[in-house]
Formats: sequence, structure tokens, C-alpha cells
Amino acid sequence: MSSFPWLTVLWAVPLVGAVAVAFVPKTRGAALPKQLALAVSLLTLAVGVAIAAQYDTGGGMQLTETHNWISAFGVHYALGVDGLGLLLILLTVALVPVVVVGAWHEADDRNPAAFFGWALALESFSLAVFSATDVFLFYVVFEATLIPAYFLIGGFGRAGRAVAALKFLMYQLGGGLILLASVIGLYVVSADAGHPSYLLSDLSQVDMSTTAERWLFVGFFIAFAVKAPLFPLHTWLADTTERATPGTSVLLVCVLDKIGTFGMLRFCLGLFPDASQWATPVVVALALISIVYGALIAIGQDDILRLIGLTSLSHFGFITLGIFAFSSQGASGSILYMVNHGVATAALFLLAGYLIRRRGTSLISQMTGVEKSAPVLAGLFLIAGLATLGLPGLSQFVSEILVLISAFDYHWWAGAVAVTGIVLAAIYVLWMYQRTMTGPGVPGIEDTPDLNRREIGSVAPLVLALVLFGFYPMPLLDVSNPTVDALLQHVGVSDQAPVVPAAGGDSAQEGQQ
Amino acid sequence: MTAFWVLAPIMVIAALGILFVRKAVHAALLLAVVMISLAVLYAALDAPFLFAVQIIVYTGAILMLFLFVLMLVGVDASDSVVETIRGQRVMAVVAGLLLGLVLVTGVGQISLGAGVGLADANSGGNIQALATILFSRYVFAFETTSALLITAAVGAMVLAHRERLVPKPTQASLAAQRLRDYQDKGTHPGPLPPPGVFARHNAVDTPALLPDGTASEASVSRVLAARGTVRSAPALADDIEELQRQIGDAPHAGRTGSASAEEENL
Amino acid sequence: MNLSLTGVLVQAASTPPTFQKPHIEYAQLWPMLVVFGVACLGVLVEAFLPRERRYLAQTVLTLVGLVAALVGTCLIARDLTSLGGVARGLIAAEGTIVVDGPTVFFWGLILVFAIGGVLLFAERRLEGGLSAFAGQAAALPGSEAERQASSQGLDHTEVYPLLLFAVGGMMLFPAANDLLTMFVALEVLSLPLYLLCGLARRRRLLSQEAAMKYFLLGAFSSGFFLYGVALVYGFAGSMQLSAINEAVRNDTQNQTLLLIGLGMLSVGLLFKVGAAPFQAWTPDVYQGAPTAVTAFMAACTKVAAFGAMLRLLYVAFGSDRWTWQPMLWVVAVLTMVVGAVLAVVQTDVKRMLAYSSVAHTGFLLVGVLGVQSASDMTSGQVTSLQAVLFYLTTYGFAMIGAFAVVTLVRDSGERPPSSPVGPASVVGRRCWAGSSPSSSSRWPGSR
Amino acid sequence: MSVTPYIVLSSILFTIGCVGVLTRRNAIVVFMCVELMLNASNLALVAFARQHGNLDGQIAAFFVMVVAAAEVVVGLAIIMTIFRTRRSASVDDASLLKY
Amino acid sequence: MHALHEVVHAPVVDPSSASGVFTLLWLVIALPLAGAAVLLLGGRFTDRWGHLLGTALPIGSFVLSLWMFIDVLGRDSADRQVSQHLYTWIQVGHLDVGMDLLYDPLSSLFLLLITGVGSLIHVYSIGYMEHDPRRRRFFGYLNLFVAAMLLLVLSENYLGLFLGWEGVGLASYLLIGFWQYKPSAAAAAKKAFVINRVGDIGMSLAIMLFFVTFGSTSFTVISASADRASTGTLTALGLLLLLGACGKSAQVPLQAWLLDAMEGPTPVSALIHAATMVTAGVYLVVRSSFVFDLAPNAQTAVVVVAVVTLLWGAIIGCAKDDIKKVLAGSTMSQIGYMMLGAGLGPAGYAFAIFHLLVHGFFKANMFLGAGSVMHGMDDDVDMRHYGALRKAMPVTFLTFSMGYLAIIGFPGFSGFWSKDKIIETALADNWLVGLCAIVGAGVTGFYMTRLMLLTFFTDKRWEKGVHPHESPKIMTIPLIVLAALSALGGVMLIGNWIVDYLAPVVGTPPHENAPLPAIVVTLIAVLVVAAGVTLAWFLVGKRDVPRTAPQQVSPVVLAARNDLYGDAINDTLVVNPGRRVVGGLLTFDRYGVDGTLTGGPVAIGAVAGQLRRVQNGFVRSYALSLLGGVLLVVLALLAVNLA
Repeated sequence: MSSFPWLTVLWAVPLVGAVAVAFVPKTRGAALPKQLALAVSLLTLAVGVAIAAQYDTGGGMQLTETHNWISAFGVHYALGVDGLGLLLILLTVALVPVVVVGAWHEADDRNPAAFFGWALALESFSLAVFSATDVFLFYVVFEATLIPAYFLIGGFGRAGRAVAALKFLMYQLGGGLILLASVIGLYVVSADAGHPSYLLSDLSQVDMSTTAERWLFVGFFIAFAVKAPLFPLHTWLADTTERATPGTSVLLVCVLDKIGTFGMLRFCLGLFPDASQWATPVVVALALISIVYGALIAIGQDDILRLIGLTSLSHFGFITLGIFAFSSQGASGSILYMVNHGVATAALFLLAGYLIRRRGTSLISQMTGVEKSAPVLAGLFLIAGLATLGLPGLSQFVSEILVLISAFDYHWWAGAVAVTGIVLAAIYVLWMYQRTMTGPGVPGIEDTPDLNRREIGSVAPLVLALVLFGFYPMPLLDVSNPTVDALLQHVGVSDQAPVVPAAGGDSAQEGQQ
Repeated sequence: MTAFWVLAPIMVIAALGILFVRKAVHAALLLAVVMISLAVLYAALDAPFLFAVQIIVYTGAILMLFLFVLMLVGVDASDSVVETIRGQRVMAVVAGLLLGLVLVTGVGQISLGAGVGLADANSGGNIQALATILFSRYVFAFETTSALLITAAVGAMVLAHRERLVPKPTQASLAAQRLRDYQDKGTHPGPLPPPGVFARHNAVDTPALLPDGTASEASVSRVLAARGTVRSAPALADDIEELQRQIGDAPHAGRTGSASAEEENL
Repeated sequence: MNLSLTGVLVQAASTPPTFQKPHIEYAQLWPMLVVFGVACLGVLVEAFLPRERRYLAQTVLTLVGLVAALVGTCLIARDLTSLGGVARGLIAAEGTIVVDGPTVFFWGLILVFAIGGVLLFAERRLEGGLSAFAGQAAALPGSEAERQASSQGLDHTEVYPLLLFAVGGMMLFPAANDLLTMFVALEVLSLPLYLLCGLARRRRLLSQEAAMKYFLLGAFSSGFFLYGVALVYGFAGSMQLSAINEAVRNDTQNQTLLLIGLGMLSVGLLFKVGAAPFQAWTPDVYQGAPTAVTAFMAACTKVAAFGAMLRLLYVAFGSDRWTWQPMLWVVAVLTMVVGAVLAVVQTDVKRMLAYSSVAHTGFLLVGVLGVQSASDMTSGQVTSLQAVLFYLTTYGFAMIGAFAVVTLVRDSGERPPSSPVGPASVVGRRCWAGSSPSSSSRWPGSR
Repeated sequence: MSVTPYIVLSSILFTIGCVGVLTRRNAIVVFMCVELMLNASNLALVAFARQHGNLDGQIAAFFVMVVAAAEVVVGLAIIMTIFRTRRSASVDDASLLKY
Repeated sequence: MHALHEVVHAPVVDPSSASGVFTLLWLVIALPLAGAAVLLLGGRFTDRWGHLLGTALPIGSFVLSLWMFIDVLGRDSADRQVSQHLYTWIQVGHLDVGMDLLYDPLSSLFLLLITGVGSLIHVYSIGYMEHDPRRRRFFGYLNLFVAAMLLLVLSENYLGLFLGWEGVGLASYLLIGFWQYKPSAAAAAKKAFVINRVGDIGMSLAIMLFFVTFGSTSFTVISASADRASTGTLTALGLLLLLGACGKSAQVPLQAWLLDAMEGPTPVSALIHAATMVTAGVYLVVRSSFVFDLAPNAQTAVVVVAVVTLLWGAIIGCAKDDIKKVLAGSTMSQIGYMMLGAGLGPAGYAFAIFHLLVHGFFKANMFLGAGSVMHGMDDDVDMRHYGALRKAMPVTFLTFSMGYLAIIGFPGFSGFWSKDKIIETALADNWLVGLCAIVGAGVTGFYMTRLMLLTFFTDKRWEKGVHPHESPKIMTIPLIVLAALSALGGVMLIGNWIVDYLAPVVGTPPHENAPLPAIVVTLIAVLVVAAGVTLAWFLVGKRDVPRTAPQQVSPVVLAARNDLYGDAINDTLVVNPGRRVVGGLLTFDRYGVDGTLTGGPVAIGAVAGQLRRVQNGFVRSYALSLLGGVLLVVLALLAVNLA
């Protein structure tokens, strides 16, 4: 394995790009920053692909870099990827070019250079989050992501965005503060155990008292539950997606919020396995509430962006459910779900953005019959929507069924409650589609232009991925499975055997007698 | 201790006086009483050098500076008795009493013993001993105080010194300016007419009458005009008529009329 | 009552006491001396250089002086181990000053922030070539003279020497090894600040009011400090911190004297750091003072005062920790709550930052509470002292940064957050909120 | 000779100074009350110097005088400035900065 | 169900791996799928020839299916199961789901039905949709449907089946809502999908339970070890599968969508909502025979659902004036028969499938016929506007008649054989169920006769300007083919062929002693049907039919017109409470959740707003607070140390 610092390059490229984009002289025209941003994001994508190419699906942390940072606290600059990190990294590097293309004109009336600069900065920090293997480093970049996110929300979008940005920031800071307390607590625990260290590999070996472990778990979990978000910490989500630009929402919901569930897997399970199991009933209950509650609330929305945002509440409920069901199907399903949800929701957000741009309103009740004049838009919107509702053949189904299976495995009622989510999803997706796309339309609807090439180009890769991974998800599962196995082994659980073992020689004979 | 028991009540009374006198100057003078009494107490406490410094520097220089500033601010300025901040005075007194109680009881309970006395330390002379300490152990602090003094000087300069940015106008230039204004803006170059000129009254609230009999608004202070207390000069004509009637007939018989009036007055 | 002036004078004449030339460790103290020296030079520049050349000269001179002092501090820090002793320090200037690790650290910190402050002082591109300081402080606000001073581009370049004097006092403050030096340092650092607060070019009324409030309350609090000095001196019989420590350790009598004295000393220091309930001046003064001064003041004063507080509480009263820790807990909690709660409702950004600095003071006080001796800990653990020092570092940078942004935004009104100013201010504000990467040094509970 | 009476006197004077700061409105008088507090401290210092038989207290008192001199200059300059602006030396009038 | 005691365990699915022609099994699915992809992604370039491609590919699949069928006929009956492993679809832990295909007698018949009838309908659609500007897309959707349906019946495991299951649902959704500009069409499409989703809950949970119980979703694995699972589990599985089947096959209580689904173009109704997709539920039950055979309670549930639906659909069919809705009600009813057969266990599986096949023929035939009528009547669907069309469109009339005779069970026609067998088996199983089945047959006779009379006989009632005409050849040829199949479908029963053919999959029906001789049952059924026909003749044929439906009708008719209040029940029980829950949750979210979480800061703000008043700007107040602080500090120190 080469010693080239691939992961550092991975987050450094977009960061440098962000600075470069932000400081492009205004006199050079509005297009230059966009082109530059696109180039940078594609370059990052290339780096991501290069990393994926070097990744050995055998599992374990790879491409690691470890340097002392603050030796007094045992803080390291440590990066590494495993299956989980790699998938999320790939998701991120793939989504950002899509967002750049998709949001090409979103910031035209303001400051495009700033918009794309912040977007790249967000990418950079997110990539660092996904590759950090030091808790402190993770915390630092975890918080750093808020800065670009705040400006993306507060600077661009619709009226009321400043309030939304503030609400976003307050929730995240609240969560971050609790996380900070836990991070400090972690330091105390590790220092008590001998040598203070923040390295994941060291921390996972530390023996903690049950009480300490539980407290720390709760701290970490709350922070991630705000991020993810889970009921009842979700109210920032809808406000934010309603006010921000769709591009921002994509970055926020499809990349940034994944940090929450990523953290649950990486830190809650990785560092506090016993406490995670202890907390499972509560977490599962919360996840189930999120699934049903998010879907029900989404049904009642009239703002299309708000609706899409709230669907994510439901989906994050699924992801959390899978994580805390403690089975390989659940964990792998959750990882897959993160990727698929990212892709599907990104497509949905972007298309909703195009729709709003065309119709001049985001209210579902004021849109009708768009399909007539913009069939491509409608078709893509439908596919993305169907992916969201977990239609088999589209990638989200695979993850959803894995999570459901694991939930059912955990307890039958968990599966039964979670599965109602798929009906509710059908209601909100199809009702939204029905009210926006179908019907006789309003006068003048014929003038609504269909998607142009740029717009199709931004969504087509996403839709393609949805279909591809719906029918052939194994490339993703191959990456995630070893990580999940290692994680579950660390937690100390193994999959439950089926009630009736597969037909072997002996048992079959018994049946005949 | 005689000096102490004599001076202590005086000092406390004088200090309390500072709290109650309304005029700032009185407060300054009462402070001077306290300070000078302090000087005496210093002397009683084997601090002759401080005795001198207290009188010369503190009372003589610092307090005088206070007085100077008081003069500038207005020597007869006095505080009103009414307390404007609600509850401030009560709270201040309560807090003060509490603090005094704590301090006095706390300090009064201490048992310091007889005390070493300064006979040894002052054996080589108080001033010499002080100087020795000052220029050896505390030399750095001493030098640092120079920074304080420079700061004070610079500060006073900054806040009080005003540079003249334009040359002082001479009389000639002022006159030239006045005529230039007349030329440019039509400003009246001469002095304004005084009130009452050509009117029957020369009171300040009576505008002067121009030769054509109209009132000259420039002759009355704008303040009065704003207040609306300017008297109308033509209205005063009633007054004249009245007088004329008293004097007697028509104006053409003025002379005789006036003569008869004089007779009446007599 | 041997009151006899003549006798004293006769004594003085007859037996001159033995005097020994004091030994001053110039090699270790020269950064401070450089600062004072350059300040005096600055005054001379003010006196002899023509007005139009003063700005450049003062700026360059001040910066050179501060940088030189900083370099010196670094050099001293490097040689610190060679100075020996358990505390890795040197008691200099006849025992009135101690140069040890924390001292040097505080020096460095103060100098760095002071350089930042000077740069803010010298900033005058934003207002059409005018600095943030009044053209002529003596001219009445709104008068013709003031307008003329502005139009002629007059500038109080005296602020640079004043700043340097203040920096000198700040450097002396945490290094002082006896109460007297500490008191002098307190005044040396305070007086220039009182003056600087009143020199704003804009909103002069507010600025002057801030100066007066700061001055009156500062003098009031230094009165308490001084009385505390007197009482502690009365208890211990000496001004030296080590002697006081000795007395605290041995003398169980006259505890009230000690306690009242300690309380009053604390009041003086708590006032300087802006802890509740001594925080009342902070918002008003921070708001009224020129922003550059606020930045300088907020960062440097707090560093210096915390340095002095650490030294006082731990060197002089360290053996009597249990007496003052409950009190400090109360103050710390009160400070955190008051700062955090009141910051929420402020509409003026400078006031908000002031309250945030109050809240930070509370956190720092918690850190101060946790300071313990090195032997109590396992190796590799972070000491509370380190934490406080680190926190001060980050806090200072955040404050300078935040106020620098305020300076920038001052005239442009409310800018959309996408402008280049926004990010920096949020970084600053987030540092204030204490949850950003840069100030994640809040380790109150580390044991 | 016990110095306790001196200390008690000094604390009384100090307290009076404190109360004066709180109750008087003329800025100059307020400042004079601060001076009274400093003087009270000085008295305590000098008394303790005698008690302990070393001259540190006297030196301190001397320094206090120097400091007070500088402080008075600065303070009065500030008060003068504000007086010239507002035509008032009352500390209550300077209350624009609040809330 | 006493028959069960004789069956110890169900046949095991034990396929051999594919060879020969069966290696092309994937191509059967791939061809229409490719068609769908080309047509949907190709855009306008494919407008000109898209429909031809879209028709050719299913025909290709049909040819392949036929080839395989012939191949398999030549094999030994034990050797008729073939599976093909394409690739690993999902593999996590011991969940290992392959993209596996299973070709066995059951799926072979379905293959022929889907591709055969499907191809015919494609051909028909070329004509029917000729003037629709989006014909290409229509063919794309149809191809997508065919591919999904083929996947459904070919998949070797439940997850793959579910993939096809949802795929046909999607296609159904797209095609019902094909004319999206009609709000009713869009609403109907959504309704169909959502109700199907409710059924999918059952499917999903069944899949989960399969995995948890057997560690696999493969038919092979599950059928081999099903007998070792507890009866409770198997019953649960059966009920869950039944729920899924109800959704897809429009069985009570999830029947409400089917009538609305008639908003789609008529070929869609023929293919999806009559011949193939809606029968997927029956396929599911039959395919899961290894579960149902071991879960008698689940079987009983199937029978109950089937009987209720059979009557429910028939009653609805009696009252509707919309020709397609009558056919839809009829479809519902006929699927009830199939479900009934499937619910009767090994005795009925083969007959259920048999009825399914012939129903596919005659119902497709009739739907296409109805489409042809509509084609001639300017898309009018109200039978009260028809009348005496037999002369105007003779081919349609004749072909429709074949279907009519088949569905009412006119002796000799295909429906006669299939329905008769089911009635016989039902009667043998339980006389009440059998009785209901016979009554259903009578009602079928009534409403179908009514339809025939209103459409092709009686007086002509069409408006001026409407010129009924025969459809073009491209539409009538498929009609003729289907009519022939409707008439002759009974040949499959010759020598009990279909029962033997399906035996490896569903088991051999036990020999039982029927309570009545078969011929008696047949006679009774025929007589009941004849009664229904006669009744229709008297009620409809002998009277004048008003152009508008009379409003003064009995409550029974009113209920039937309103789909027996299916929608009203749904609204009352589910939709309205749901709305209220959503509304309540929205309020709760805003004020409860958000209010609580943001309420804290607001309270702090209020307190702080009061507290900041303390900062009153007076320096003396500050000094007072400072002095207070001094006291605090000093007293705290004293209190701590001197107390």
C-alpha cells in the first residue's frame, strides 16, 4: 500500500478549491467560479474513485494516516477508511458534482462564488468527518461542517432562511455541546485507564465502567440524533429544507445528516457496545416513532421541499432502526440505506427545485398538471419518488428490506410497525406526484419548459445509480459486509439462527418420521 | 494616642460630612481636613516622611487639583437632595453599614499583640531607610511608576489640550468677511437695530419701527419671537391715541395740549 | 509619640543606612523594559516629529517594539529550563518579579494580542483614511473644531504609547511577586485603558461615558484591592507572595484579617476579569470604547488579570485553597449564568461579545479552581493550568478576531452572511459559543 | 501601643468612602470618596508597618500617593472632558450606555 | 378441511439447473424489459416504430415460452422443474438472495398466458391507441408490465417475486394513470398503488417471517423444510401472504381499487386488470402451497375471503352501467372463484389455475371487445347509451359472445369446465361454500346477460353523431384468437391433463367422495345460471331501457352501484381517521415538539430580557453591585472558614 496521503488529499482538494472559488475576482464573470467549482468537485470525485480503486474489500481500516497532533490530550490527526467510510465518501464525492451542476443557477441572484465555495468547504469537512479515526479530530470537523452549512442555509434560499439557519445552528450547536461534553468525558475515561488517547483503535480497547459508558453513549447518541435527525429532535429539518435552496438541502440531508447515522455506527457501537445494547429498546422505539411520525407529518405538508425534508425523518428512522437491530442485515442495510437515501433524496430535491423554478411556487396545492408539458421532469420525479417509497428494483428497496428483516428479527412488532412506513411512504410520494404532475393543469401550463440538458445531466446519474443498485447492490454490500462483521464481532452479537434450519440430512429424516 | 483620640472623631465627622454636604467645594475642604489629620497620624505612627508627603503632595497638590477642577466645573454647583435611582440610597447605606460592620468587627477582633515598632527600622533615619528599600527592593516598581506619570501627562494633554487649527481671525479679516457675506448672501453687515428704536417703548420685547412704520423683526431676540411675547408696535399706537386724548384734542393742537398736560401734572 | 520632625531630619543626616545597589536581571526582564522604553520613545516622537509623519513612525515603532519584545520572550522561554529551580523560574528584580513558565507564556500571549491590537489601532482604510480615534479629543463633539480636526486628518497618535504602557503593565501584572508591584502594575495597565476608552472618533458621547464609567469603577475596585493589600500585609507582615504563603501556612491567628484581605484582593482581580457580580462595567465599556480598544482590552486585560489571579491564589494563598474555593465556585457559576443568559438578549454586537466574554470568564474561573500541583497527577494528563492557558489563548484570538470583524462591519450596516466578513465573524462567534474547534479547550472538570 | 484603633479608624473611613461613592452624584465628589478610600488604606498600611516593624507598609503608602496623583490627573481629565461635552458633572447623567 | 389429513406434506420444489433452451430463460424477461427501456428512454426518435418493437418483443418472449413448454412437455413429470441462477442479488450475513429463476409447470402456464395474451393485447393496442400521441410510451409501459409479470412468475424466491409483484404494481399505476390529465385517472392510479401497498405489508412481513423462520426466501429451501415449522408460524405466513394476495387480486377487503382502475386504457384493463396481474394473488397462494397445505386455518381464511369477494364482485357487476366496471366486478368475482379453488388445497389448486387461464382468455376477450365497442362509440362507456350494436359491429359481437358464453359457463365453453370443477370441489369441501359458488354463478349469468342485452341487443340508444362501426383488423384479429381460446380452453381438462401436469408443483388431489354426483352438481349449476339469464332477459331484455339510470331504486341496487360502499367503509375506517391523525400530528409537531424544544430558549430570553434591566446605565448602581459583590465574596470567605 502506498504511503501517499490519499485521504488528506481527499479533503484538502475541495478545501483548497473552496478558497479558490470564493476568491475568484468578481470581474471574471459569474461562470468562472461555477466552472472552477465543478472542476474541483470532479477532481475530488477522481480522488475518491482512486481511493475506492485501492480499497481492498477484505475489510479493516485502510489508507491510514496517523500523526500526533496534541500529544497532551492524546489527540491525533488520524485518518482511515473502512467499508462504512468508503461508501459515504463515495456518496459525498459523487453528490457534490451533481449539486454543482444542478444548482448552477441557484445562486445567480446572489453570490455564486460564495455558494459554491461553501458547498466545496462543506464537502471537504464532510469527507474529513467520514475518514477521521480520531474522536477529537472527528469532533473538530464535525463542528466545522456547521460553518459552511450555516452560510449555505442563511445566505441562499427563500425568505425566512435566516431564521431557519439560526434554528439549524442552535440545534446543531446544542447537539455539538453535548458531544463535546462526552468527548471530554472520553478523555477522562481514557486518561484514567492509563494513557489518554483519542484514537478509535485505542478507545475501543478501553475498559469503562458501565455507568460511564452509558453516560458517554447517551451524550454521543443525542448529538447524532440531532444530526440524523430522530424524533423529537427533528424540527429544524423541515424548516431548513423549506427555506434553503434545493442544492443546499441535498448537501445537508444527503451528506451532512449522514454524519449522524455514521456516528452511531462508528462511535456509539464502536466505542460503547454494551451501552448500545442497553439502550436498544429506547432507540428502537424512537426510530419506529420517527418512521411513522415522519411519514404522517410528511403527508400533511403542502410545501414540496418541506415534505421531502420530512420524508428523511422517516428514512433516518429506518437507518437507525437497522443500526440498533444488531444484525448483519440491519447494519449492512443501514449503510446501504445511507447511500441510497442520499442518492434518491438528492434526486428528489433537485427535481423539486427545477419544478419550483418553473412553476414559481413551492406549494403543492398550487401546482398541477406539469407532466403534460414536462414529461421528462415528471418521469424522473416519479422514479426518484418511487425510490423514496422503496419500490423494489430501485436501490432503496434493498436497504429497506434488509432493515425490515433485521427489525423483524429483533422483534416481530418492530418489523410490523416499521413496515407501515412503506404504506405511508406510498401515500405521501404518490399524493405529491398526483397533485403536482397530473391533472388538467392551469392555463399556461403548456409553456412550462421541460428539463434542459444540464438539468437532466445532473439527475440522470442519480437515477441511473438508483436503478443499477436496485438490481445489483452487491458492489456496495461487498464493501460494507466485512466492516459490519467486524463491528458486530466487536459489539459481541451474532446473527440469530433461523428457527428452522435449512434442510439437512438429519432433520429431514426426523420430519419424515 | 492622644493625637489619635483627638483626631479620630474629627476625621470621622469630616468624612461623614463629605457624604452630606451639598456643595462639592465643601466636600473638598472636608477631605482636606481628613487628609491633614491623617498626616498627623502618620507622624504619630513613626512615618515622618509620609507625614510630609501627605501634606505636600496629597493635600497640597492632589487636593488642590480637585479644587481647580471644581472651579472649572462651577464652584457653586450643588447636588440635589433627591435620589433619582430608586432604592439606591437605602441599599447603599445598608451595604455600607454591613461592610463597616464586617470590617470593624473583623478588624477589631484581631490580636496583633504589642507591635514591633519602627525603632529598629527607623534607626538609620526614616527617610534613609525608606530610600534604601525604595531604591533596592522596589526599584523596579518605582521605575514603573514613571510610566504612570507619563501616562497621566499624556492623558491630560490628549484630553484637555486643544490645538488651534486655524489662525485666529483679525479684525480686518472679520470686517472683510462681513462685507463679503453682504455681497454674496445679502447678510446685513452692520449691527442689528436695537429694540424699541423709533417705537414708543424701548423694552426688549418691542420691535423697532422702521422709517416706514413697519416693525423690524431683526430687532427682537428670536427667543422672544418664538415664545410669542413680542409686542406689536403698531398696536401700541392705541396707547398713543389714548395719551393724545388725555393730552387733549388733535395733534395739530399738540403744543398747547402738551402745555395743558403739564399743567395738569403739576 | 516621639513626634519630632527635627529629630528625624537629624537622624537622617547623622547615620546614612547601608545601601546596596539592586541587582536587576536585565537578561530576563528586557522584553518588559523594551516595551516601556519604546513607549517613552513614542512620547518623544509625539513631541518632536511633525504631525503628518507621526502615524507611520508610531505604528512602526510600536510594532517593532512589540515584536522585539516577543522575540525576547521567545528567547527567554527557550532558556527557561536553564534558569533552574523546580518551578523553572527565576525570581528577579530583588524578589519583586518572577520569570517562570507561566510568566513567559503570559508575556508571549499579551504581546501577540497586543500586536493584533496595534494592527487594529492602525487600521484606517475603512473610514476614508481616518483611524478609529478622535481627531481631537479635547474638541467638543459636534463642534466646528471637531469637524476641522476630522477634515484635516488629525489623529491621536498618542494612543500607541498609551497602548505600550498598558502592555507593559499587563506584562508586569502576572509577573509580580509581591503585592505592591502587583498594585502598581494594576494601575499601570489600567490608566492608559481608561484614556483609550474615551477616544472614539464616532459616538464620542458614548465613548466618554464609557471612559468615565470604567475609570470610576476601576478606581473604586482598585481601592478595594489596595485595602486588601493593606490587610494582607497586616496579616503577614510582608508584601512578598512567598512570605504571605509562609504566613498563611503557619499563622492560624487573625484569620479574619487574612480572609477579608483575600476577599478584597480577589475583588480587584475579579473586577478586572469581569466576573459576576463585578461584570457590570464590561458591556457598557466594551460598547462605548473604540472597537480596536475593546478588542485589545478584552483580550489582553483578561490574560493579564488571569495570570495575576493564578499567581496570587496559588502562590500566595495556595496552601489555603479550601478557604477560597467555595467562594470562587459561587462566582464562577454566577458568572457563567449571567454571561450566557444576558448575551442572548443583546442587540448590540459589542455588548453581546462583552457578555460572552463574561461567560468565558466563568469558564476560565472553573479552570482556575481546578489548578493543582503537578505531583497530584499522572503523567500525560492535562493540568488545569495548561487548560486555562490554552483557553486564554484561544479566547484572546477569538476576541481579537470578533472585534476585528465588528470593526469591518461597523459602517457597512447589516451585511448578508454570504459576504466575506460573515464567515470570520461566525468563526469568532462560534468560538465565543465555545463549541467550535478552536476553543474546544474547555476542560473544566479535568482531574 | 496597639495599632488596632488605627485599623478600626481606617476601616470606618474606608466604609464612608465606599458609601460616598454610592450616594454622591457629582463625579468629582465621587472621585474624592475614592481618594478617601485610598487614604484609609494608607492609614492601615502605615499602622501595620509600625505593627510589624518593617517599612514595607510605608513604602506602599508612598507608592499609593504616587499612583493616586497619576490617577487623579487622568480621572479629572476624563471628568473634565465629559463635563465640557454635557455641561454636567453628575454621574447619573452619563447613562446612555445601558441594557 | 378433512382433505388435508391425507396430505402429509406438500411437494417440494427441487429444480435441476438450467440447460438447453432453458439457459435462455432470462431472455424471456429481458426481451420485454429491453423493449421498455428502449421505448421509455429513447424519446421521440422511437415514436415511429416504437409500437412495432414493443409488440415484437413480447411475441419473441411468447415464442421462447412456447419452445420451452414444448421442451418441458417432452420430459418426465419429475424432471419438469428447472432453475437458472443469474447472479447474487443480495447477500448479507446468511441472507443470500439470488436473482434466480424457476421454470416449472406452474410458471410455464403463466408464461404462456402472459406472453400469449399479452402479445395479442399488444397487437390490439396498435390499433386501439393509434391516435394517442403518447402511444410509444404506452407500449413502453406495457412491455415493462410484461417483464415484471414474467419476473413475478419466474422468480425462484419470494424476494424476487416481490420485485415482480411491485413491478406489475408500478406498471399498473402508470397505465391506470396513463391519461394523467384526467384527475380521476390520476386518483385511481394512486388509489390502486396505495391499496396494493397495504397488501404489500403482508408480503413484506411474510418475507421477513420466512427469513426469520427458514433463513431463506427461496422456494426450494422453504418447501423442503416447511413441515418442520410450527403451525402457528405457518398460519401467520399464510395469513400474511393472503393479505398480499388480497391487495393484488382485489379481494375483499382490499378490493376498492379495481373498479377505479378502469380509468386506464381498455387494453390495460384487459391485460392487467383481468387476465394477468390481478391473478397474481392466486399464483401466490398456489405457489405457496407448501405453506397453505400445512396451515388449515389460513386456508379457511382464503376460502372465506374468496367467497365474500365472489359474491361481492358479482353483486357490484349487476348494478353498474359502465361496461368496463361491470367487467371489473366480474373479474373480482371470478378471481374469487380462483381463490376459492386455491383455498381448497391440493384438490383445488389445479382447477384454480385452470380457471385462471381460461378466465384470462375470455375476460381479455371481453375487455378487448368492450374496447372495440368503445372505439366505435367514441369512448362512451355507459351501456345505457348502447343497444343493438350487434349489427354495427358483428365481429365484436360474435367474439364477445364467445366470451359471454364462456363466463356464464355455457356447457362446452371453457368457463363451463373450469367453474364447474371449482364448484364441485367446493361442494365436496363444504356445502355452504359450494352453495355460495353456485349462487355466484347464477348472478354471473344475470349480470353478463344484462351486459349483453344492453350492449348488443335491445333498441339502439346512441346519440346523433355517433356512428358505431367495426374496429380495424388489427383489433379484431386478436379478438378472434381470444374468442377461439375462450371457446376451446376446456381442452386442457381432457384426460385431467392440467391436474397431472401441475401435480409436481401443487400435489395430487386426493380422491374424495363427493356428496353429490358430479353430473348432478353440473346440472344444478347450469340451471342456476339459466335462471340468472332468464331473470336478466325479463328485467332488461323485455323492458325499455332508459338512457339515464333511474334514481328511485332499492337500497340494494344503490349499494351495488356504490361498490357496496367499499370506498365509504375505507373512508370511515381509515382515510378520515388518518386525516385527523395527520392534522393532529401537525399541530402536535408545531406546538408540542417544536414548542417544547424552542420554548426553553424563549423562556431564557424572557428572563434575560428582564434581567438586563438591571444594567440600568447608572454608574452608581454598578458600584452598588460591586459593593454587593465585595460583601458576597468576603462573607462567603468568612462563612466558609469561621462557621
